Amino acid sequence: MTTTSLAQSTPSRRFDVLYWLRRLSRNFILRRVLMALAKIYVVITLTFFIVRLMPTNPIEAYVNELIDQYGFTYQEARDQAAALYGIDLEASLWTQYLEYMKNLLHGDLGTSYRSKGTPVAKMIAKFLPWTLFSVGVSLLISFTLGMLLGMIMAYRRGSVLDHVLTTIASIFSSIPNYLVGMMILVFLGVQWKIFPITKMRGAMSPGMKPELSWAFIKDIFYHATMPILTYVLTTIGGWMLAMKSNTINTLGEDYVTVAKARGLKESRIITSYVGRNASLPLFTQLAISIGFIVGGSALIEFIFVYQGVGQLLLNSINYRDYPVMQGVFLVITIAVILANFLAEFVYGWLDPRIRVQ
Amino acid sequence: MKSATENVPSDGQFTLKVEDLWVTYLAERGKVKAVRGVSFTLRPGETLAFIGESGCGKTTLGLSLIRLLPSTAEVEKGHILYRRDTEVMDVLQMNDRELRQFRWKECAMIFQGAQNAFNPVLRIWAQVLDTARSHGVTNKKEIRQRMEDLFRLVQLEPERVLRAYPHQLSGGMRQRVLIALGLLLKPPLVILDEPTTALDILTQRSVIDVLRDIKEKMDFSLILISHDLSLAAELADRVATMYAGKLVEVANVWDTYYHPLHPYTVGLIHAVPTLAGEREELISIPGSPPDLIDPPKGCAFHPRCPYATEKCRTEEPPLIPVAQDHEVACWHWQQVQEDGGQRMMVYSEAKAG
Amino acid sequence: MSSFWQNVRRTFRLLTYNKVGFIGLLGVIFFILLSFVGPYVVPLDTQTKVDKIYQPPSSEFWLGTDSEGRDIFSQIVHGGKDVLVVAFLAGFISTTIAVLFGSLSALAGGWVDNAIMALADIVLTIPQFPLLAVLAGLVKFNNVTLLALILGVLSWPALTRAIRAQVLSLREREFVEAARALDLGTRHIILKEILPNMMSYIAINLIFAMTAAIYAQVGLVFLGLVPFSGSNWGVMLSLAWTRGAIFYKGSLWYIMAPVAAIALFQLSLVSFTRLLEEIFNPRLRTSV
Amino acid sequence: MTQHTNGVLELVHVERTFKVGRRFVRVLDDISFSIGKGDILCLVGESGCGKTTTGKIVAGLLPPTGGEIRFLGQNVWEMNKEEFRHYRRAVQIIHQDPYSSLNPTQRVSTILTAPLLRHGIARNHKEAKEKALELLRIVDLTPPEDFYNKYPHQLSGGQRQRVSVARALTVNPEFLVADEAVSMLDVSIRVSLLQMLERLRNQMGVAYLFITHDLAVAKYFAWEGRIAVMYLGRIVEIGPTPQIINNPRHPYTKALLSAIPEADPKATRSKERVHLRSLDVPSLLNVPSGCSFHPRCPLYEAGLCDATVPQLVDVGDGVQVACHVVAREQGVA
Repeated sequence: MTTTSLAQSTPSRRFDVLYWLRRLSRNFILRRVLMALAKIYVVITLTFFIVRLMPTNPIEAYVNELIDQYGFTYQEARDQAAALYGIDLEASLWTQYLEYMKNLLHGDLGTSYRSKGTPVAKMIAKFLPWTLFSVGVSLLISFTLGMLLGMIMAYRRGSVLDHVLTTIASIFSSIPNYLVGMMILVFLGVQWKIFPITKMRGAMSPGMKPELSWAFIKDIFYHATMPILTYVLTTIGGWMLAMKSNTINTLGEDYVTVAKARGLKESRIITSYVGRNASLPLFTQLAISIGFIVGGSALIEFIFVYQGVGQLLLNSINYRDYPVMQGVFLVITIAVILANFLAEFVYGWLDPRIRVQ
Repeated sequence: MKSATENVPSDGQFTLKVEDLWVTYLAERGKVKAVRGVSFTLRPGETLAFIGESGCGKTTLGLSLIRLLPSTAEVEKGHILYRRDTEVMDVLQMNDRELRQFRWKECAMIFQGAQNAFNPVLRIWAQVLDTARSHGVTNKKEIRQRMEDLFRLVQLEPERVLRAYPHQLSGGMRQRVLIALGLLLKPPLVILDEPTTALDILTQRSVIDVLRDIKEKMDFSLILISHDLSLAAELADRVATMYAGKLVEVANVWDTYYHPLHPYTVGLIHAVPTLAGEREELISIPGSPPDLIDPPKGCAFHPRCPYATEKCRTEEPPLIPVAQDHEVACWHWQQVQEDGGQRMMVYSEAKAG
Repeated sequence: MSSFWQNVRRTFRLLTYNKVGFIGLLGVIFFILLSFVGPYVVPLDTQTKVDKIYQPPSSEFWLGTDSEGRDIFSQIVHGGKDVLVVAFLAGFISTTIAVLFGSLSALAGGWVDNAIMALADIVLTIPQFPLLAVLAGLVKFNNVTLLALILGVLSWPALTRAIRAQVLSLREREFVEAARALDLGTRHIILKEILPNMMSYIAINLIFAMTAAIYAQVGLVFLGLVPFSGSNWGVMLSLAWTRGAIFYKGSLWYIMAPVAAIALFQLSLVSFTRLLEEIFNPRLRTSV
Repeated sequence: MTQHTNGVLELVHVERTFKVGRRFVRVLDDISFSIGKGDILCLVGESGCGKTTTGKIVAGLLPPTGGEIRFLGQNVWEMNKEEFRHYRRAVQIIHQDPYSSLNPTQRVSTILTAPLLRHGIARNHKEAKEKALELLRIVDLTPPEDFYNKYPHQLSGGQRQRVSVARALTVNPEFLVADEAVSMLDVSIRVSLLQMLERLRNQMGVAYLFITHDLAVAKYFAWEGRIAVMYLGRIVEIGPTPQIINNPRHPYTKALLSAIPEADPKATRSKERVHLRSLDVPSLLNVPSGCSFHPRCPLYEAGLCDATVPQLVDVGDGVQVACHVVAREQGVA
């Protein structure tokens, strides 16, 4: 093995960086982006046809609603619906598909059938932030808190605290989140009247202006309290248990024993040796859970009457508002893919072993 | 206990003195008595090797010396006296602060399976800094200088290694990094637990040579724990043979290999093939090591021993000095001495045939 | 005869080895009995009793009455069957697909492997619950099988990947290599060498697939996306919800009865998984 | 010493490559040897030298990507189904790790009776049991009834290895590939297992391909057979065991032998060492040109060793060496 002097190694390292960049762009990032685009395309196409395969089309849905709720006769309802929609559902699926794809390529998600003329993009822009906000805050809380508690449980394993926390964690993580939401609403809201549920409805108080003020921030957190509480309660158990078992495994690793033998301070071992390594695998799970929670947000948002994409999706399904449904699918899919990218990036950043490969 | 003290040179110098150490593990079936009353003295500057097969308690013994036993283990009784200059401390009585300072600065333990001894997410340099800072050494330049010297000593390129992540180094390199790191704070006592297991022959050789080299150049006492008899033959001044949680023989390296007096040591030495010359007959020790939850009464080796008599089944032989630098725990060591362990070999063949 | 009792005692000891798991098993048995035998014992109360609306629990109405004065307990008894059947069918379908696809993917390799993995990847990318919500529209009135099929067909990918990884690693194990050298045949290797080593894993995942199916189906029914009617825990939830659980204090038992039934069943299933590890692991099996 | 004129099992210029990412790695290159009935051939070398891959190719678990493996003169991978079955049963393998070589979900009884029943060696379960008990007795697991109904986890490492051997013996093999079969066992158990394997050879005429990294074990077990030393996928020296151990010719063999510590303080401390020019083992992804040992070799000659790959040549005493310098000095180049 020859030793290269510093003067020699600098240019060769610079060359290395270029080389790696090229390889990376050629192999890694580009391939991932292409794969992601392909996935998005397949999802768009699949959902396009699936939503149109659903029984009852938008007009029928509206007709049924008019008859059910307003007592219209079928003919009246039919006329009203035709006037409102003014869309050509008779065109072949294929033509519709090509049209949709063409518009999509221009960044146009189409307009809603039901709220006539409203661009889908605008509707999503109105609803999506609330879902991202409530889910994001919840995940942040449950992830950090869960990791912390998980580590404490691992360090105090066998203690009363560990048993109590493990039991609570297992219980809350096995009950469906909407049931937990209902219990919160029924007990804290209706039975014990701790939460004024009628006031807490919606994503913000009526008349509140979105701005960067203390009042606004307080208000949106106030309205998101119950969804966030539900999300946190039902997801934190998973993080706790995962972190506990990872920590126990990490504590058994040679490098932790060696770190102790090296006389390192306990605080340093807990953070940089145990904590960092034990939390690594959780970051991949984080991406999966983002997808799961955003996808399942419909139930929680329905229960708490919270205006997020879940609500938008439910409404659009009921109205058979195809463009909106597809828009929501597209957005959630992209969110999931982005979350995956982010998780991979964070993982690679935290774990040098991945970085090199 | 007495016997251990008698072997200390007349000036009473020792680096480490272990007295009647008992360690147990809690298992599902009961208490595993892993170390059962071990006493020994480590003299300044010497290399003492502990040999024995898996489950004999040698690793537990090593871990208990720096109190790194897993939470299921417990030191039931005993003393681990460590001496620096004129001060003598019992490791088992140290508080957390003292213990942390004792580890690595006074006693560096280099583990088996160095493959995994380093935090995978930190560069070697960061881990070196961690170690130094924990013991109050904060001058980066000084640390770097010392580390570079040590790396050269163990034949590593300092620049490259310090910048590397553990996974970028080969197994042999990592083992040498750990050895160098062990010497960073100039500890008077180093414990090596299976330092060459899982390394290839040529790499193993380089590690052994490095160990011998640094041992010559620096002044420290060394405890070597290994199942590999040839490693002890290479490096040890004295060898302690362990069986079923006890020391059965402690002798200088020549006596251990050429004139063993405990039947178990005889069996062990003659079970290992050598390279030079013609093919020799080897023996295997019939039976298997005892269950340490309920070890046999008397001498733990008696169920596998051809010399065993009624006394061996009932009374436990103490470790007694029988010659200069030679202690053995066997009621019949004189017979072994007379027949040169022949009965052990004949017995093994009879059982195998 | 004595060896029979010995076996019984051994089995019992094995089952009670893990306390939580044993309680889970008892819970699962309880709900199965409740939902499949219960309906023959407890008749469904369909009679509106205006004077007995929202009664608290009593000896007559064990769990109180609903918004029309009907016995809630009888509804719980009759409302479990569909939930359990859908859960089991869906779990069974998705696990079967996962085991087949996962093993096939691992053992066949090449383009088969690539195709299955690509498919799994795409199904995983589509947001699950929204897709179910749309597909649920296809389910005709009270069609349990179709709902189970849809749930099962959409939830195999994660497990498929896991099974594939397991088979890939087991296939390289030395005892499988030895079986190949002994020419024991592909069938023997799959059924006798590889599969038994994955049984606890598969069984545990079957249970988890069941809990996922319960989550989804009750959610869908609750949102009114699946046209189910009559006695079903999900329908009960939905009715209780829309008829005043969020306004009226007295409706507590009406809403909480199905909530508790579903939650307890889920808990029982999850606890039961702890026992499966022991049942399938010979190391634990022989130590008790 | 056994003379092997015509090997029953032959490897002829065997090559094996694996695909790693997008590159092909040649793990074995030009491996040729033959093993006759009752022979012992010991493959030694450090990790990554290709000895395990060779073992798998001999056992028919992995096809070579070049060259041929012949059984009774016939190319194994061109055999018809019936012939292949015969070959497959004739060559059995014993693995290194006693903990993963037995299926943890099967009892010893199943492990042993499954092959007996499948191949019709036993006609029914009763016969299979009798045969299995006899096999347990052959591998010194006595009384066999104590072991018959056990699960692997209830056995010690040494006992498991014996069950592995018994399993291999169910099909009356002529060859056993023992891949580091004793290296995970404690020393006191190791010898008895080796002695048992030796007895099988004496009593049943079983031949061995014995793979190990431990030259002392190789010397002990293969004293009457041959040793082949492998380095980076090639055989660098092959010959009768006493010759290889006591009179090594190839610089790599010399280096290995001089590096091994021994359980004999005087001998091991006074041993003369061969000093290599480099400690780094080259990667298989980047095998050095010419003789792959040249960057480390003390005999290295520029322009010769890095230019052409040395072939195995006879240097007398039944030894073949692949080294330019040694060949020239012996006057056989």
